[in-house]
Amino acid sequence: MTALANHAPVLLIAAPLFAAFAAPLVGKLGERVRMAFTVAIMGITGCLAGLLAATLYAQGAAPIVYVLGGQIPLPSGLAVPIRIMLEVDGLSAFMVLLTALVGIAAVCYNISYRRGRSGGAFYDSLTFLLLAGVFGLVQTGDLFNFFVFLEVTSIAACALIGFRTWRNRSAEAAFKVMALYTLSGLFVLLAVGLLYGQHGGLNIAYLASSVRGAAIDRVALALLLTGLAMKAGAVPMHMWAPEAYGEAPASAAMVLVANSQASLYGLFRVLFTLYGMSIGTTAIGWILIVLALATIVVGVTMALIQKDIKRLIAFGAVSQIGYMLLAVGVGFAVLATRPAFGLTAITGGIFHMVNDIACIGLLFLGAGVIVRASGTRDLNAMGGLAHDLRATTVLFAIGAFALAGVPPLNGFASKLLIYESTFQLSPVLAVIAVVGSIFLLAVFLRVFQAAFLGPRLLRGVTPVPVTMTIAMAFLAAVVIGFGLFPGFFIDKIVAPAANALWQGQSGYIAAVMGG
Amino acid sequence: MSAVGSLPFVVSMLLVILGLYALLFKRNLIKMVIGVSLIETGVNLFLVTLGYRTAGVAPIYTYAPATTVRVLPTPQALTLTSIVIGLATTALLLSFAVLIYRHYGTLDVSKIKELRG
Amino acid sequence: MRRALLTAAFLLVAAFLLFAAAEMRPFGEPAVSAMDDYFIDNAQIDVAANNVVTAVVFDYRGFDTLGEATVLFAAVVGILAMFRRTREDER
Amino acid sequence: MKTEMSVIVRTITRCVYPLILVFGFYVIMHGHLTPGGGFQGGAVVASAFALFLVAFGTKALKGRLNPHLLQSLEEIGALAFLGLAFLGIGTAFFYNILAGSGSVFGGAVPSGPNPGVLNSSGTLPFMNWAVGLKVMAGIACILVAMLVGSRKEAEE
Amino acid sequence: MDGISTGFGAWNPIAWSLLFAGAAAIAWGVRRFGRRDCARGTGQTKAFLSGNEAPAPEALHARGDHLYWGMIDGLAAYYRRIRAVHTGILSDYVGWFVGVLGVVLLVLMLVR
Repeated sequence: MTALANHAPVLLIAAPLFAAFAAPLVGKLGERVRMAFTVAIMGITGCLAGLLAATLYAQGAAPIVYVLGGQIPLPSGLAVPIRIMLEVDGLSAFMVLLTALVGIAAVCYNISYRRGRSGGAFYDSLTFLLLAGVFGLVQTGDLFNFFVFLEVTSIAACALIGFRTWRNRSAEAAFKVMALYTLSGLFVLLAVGLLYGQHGGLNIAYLASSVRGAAIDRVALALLLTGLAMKAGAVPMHMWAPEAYGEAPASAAMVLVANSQASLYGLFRVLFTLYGMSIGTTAIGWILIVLALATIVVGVTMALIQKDIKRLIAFGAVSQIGYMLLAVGVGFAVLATRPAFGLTAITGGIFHMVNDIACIGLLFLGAGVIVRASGTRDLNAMGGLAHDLRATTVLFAIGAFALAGVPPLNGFASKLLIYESTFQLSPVLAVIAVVGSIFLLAVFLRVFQAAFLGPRLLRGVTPVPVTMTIAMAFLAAVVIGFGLFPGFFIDKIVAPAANALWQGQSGYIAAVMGG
Repeated sequence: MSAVGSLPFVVSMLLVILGLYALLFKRNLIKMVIGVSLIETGVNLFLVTLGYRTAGVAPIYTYAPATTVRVLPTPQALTLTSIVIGLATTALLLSFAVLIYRHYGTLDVSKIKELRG
Repeated sequence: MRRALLTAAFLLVAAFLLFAAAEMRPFGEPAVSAMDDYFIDNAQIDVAANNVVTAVVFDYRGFDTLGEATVLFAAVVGILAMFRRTREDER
Repeated sequence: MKTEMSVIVRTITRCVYPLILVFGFYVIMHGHLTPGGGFQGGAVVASAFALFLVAFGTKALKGRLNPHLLQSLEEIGALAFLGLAFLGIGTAFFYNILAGSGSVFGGAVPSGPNPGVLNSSGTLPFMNWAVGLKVMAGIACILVAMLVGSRKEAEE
Repeated sequence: MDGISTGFGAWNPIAWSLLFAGAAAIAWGVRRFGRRDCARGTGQTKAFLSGNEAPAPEALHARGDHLYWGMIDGLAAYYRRIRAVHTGILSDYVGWFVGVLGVVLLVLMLVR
């Protein structure tokens, strides 16, 4: 058990990789065998994620360092770490749990979502590649390794976006997203090269201990910040996001949102851990805040006028990214003076990540059910689906209201933290955030009325397979649980993550460099 | 003190800028793919120039000359990795371009905008 | 108007990139090379390999190579999925 | 529509094809001694496949290079690489368990410039072979898939 | 009781839910006073369109576009601009990226 716990970080990446490599071979044995295989591997991965998180929380604040191919982080008499390391602190453990949650829901949904469709083995393989990439992204402690996993997620994500090859829009979206992902990845790589050339190392902890805010460090920070913000989908670099989420199959769209949040995690890691206080935090914090406000406003207003249901939900997802950026931007802007509401804001932002992925995932899965059952994506052609899809109606309503921040669901808990902490920096921020939430509620009331309520308009609606309902019920249970017991979950999993950002830099460095 | 200063870095950055120009101002998908791979090449060149030591030889001991100055191995490893990643990216982009041409019958980026508004 | 703004932003970014490149330490004189010196000195002892680059690629930084192999695998699977035969009934 | 090139190209291809293969395998095998390695050698071998495709066209593919076989080969290479990385799990993932252990490829090398010992550097040669197999199969698979795919829509 | 305090306010979902349940119970109790047989089966339940024959319920369904058309119409100027920004052209997307990168570079160079 303890040996397993010691190797949990790398096994968490290796298990999905094994599933991805083996899925096409296993698929030759038949579809059912492949389904069982994917479910088994995903179960193992979920257990590993829980084990890793439990180990970390048990040992307190100190991060877990896993050296690949060696025993000790720093050979004696050396000032630079030479091997790649995985470094798991509170935030990484939080993201790992979030990714495992998404993966379990996606695999459970796929069982009947992909049955009888072409290229099922490819689909499973790509899904596991994307999950493995996200797991690596949130755990790695090496900057170049971070770039490599960024590219893994980019390629797997774009192959999933273009998976419906008979739709011309899928190919269009896949090409655009691939070009933009590659661009952001290459600029991140350029920043890595600049940092390596100046400091002669690639380990995040080592770079954090040697970055001083010289001109080259500033250029590298700008490249990293912009590239990761684009991959997270911040306005005005968000235009790829609705196309990606809207064109990808439903379960893939949910994992894509997790991928965006993982690049958001990378942004936070770069800002708080790699650079910390070395460059004026107020200015950078306000850059994030401005991006976040634009994201909230543009996201909800564009969602209001969409006719394609998946594209509408995608714009909702874009607006939610804004809330996390806003909260953490506020936290970073006040990092110099460290008032109490900064930590509250970061807590709210981090807590909103898991709430957002649960709600958005629920909505995307529900949209997948709707599109599959009604055969159309056009909101104007729908109506009265509640007569046929009773369970989906209830679950979709839970997700929509939770995302819009209706108490007592989980969206309200995290948004309350965000409102009341951002209010103390500047009331305007809280006002815009609240108005955005109200708009979002209006958007989802529109979807609900147009799609579910009213007389039965669509005949011959195909029934929903049970596993898809199970996946949605799982996410709905998460939504309600996090909504009814926010204090418990904040204490257990969110507070360590927020502290890792708020004052974890020295511990993160010390875990590798010693002293 | 080396004679060239930091000129090689500037040259590789010029490649990056050329690729960015192609992405911004060219309207043909294939030319945009070429722009992406130009940026890629520039970044790889930048990485590999980072590793050079004046009068250094490749860090390989088989029948190596007696000199003790060897260039840094890490940038070469990083460049190898990013070259393969670039290959994969370009191949996928080109296959998407094939699909787009199959559906739209054109490669003009300003005509491929069904997803908007 | 938009084109002028775009050109201005492009020139700004280009200027900053060139500035960063010119700010780098001179070519051929690495500022910090402790990690690479360790590789050059100990590759024959740790890995027993003559080719230090291969030692770095497959041993010291082997995890990057795994990720790189994963990227290639993802591209192959993606391309095969792009050109697969699709059923009529799923369209 | 003409699918294959002139007789000169085909003859030269027949002559050069085995040489390219041999050179690629040499680069893979000596990856831990001389410049090169799994990726480079695999790319060389894949370039031989590319030359074959260019010279003889896709018709010659029938029964020779079938994408599913190539894909299975690539998956086997990837799994082998992952397994080799798992060998060292006793100490740590990617720990080079064979290096200097006297067993196969476990020979020690004299420090400093030397003629090179083929039987050295532990798991590296195996990893070279795994990655070489993976890269040659992968790139060939990409070539065939894109060629056949674009050819198919040309016929439509 | 489980809850969170933001240092500025507090939120306790359990208490809120109990309160909500109580309010719902009261509402239900009030509703029970109503008469079941009111207007059942009479013409009062039909939609009264100034004496005209009411169309079929399918025709009366408020579809997606029918909601908030007033607000969207009021924001027409904003929506014209924001939709013009969302051209589906890849070059423009790259242009936005380059623009933001330029601004961020400028800001980071100017701050001390």
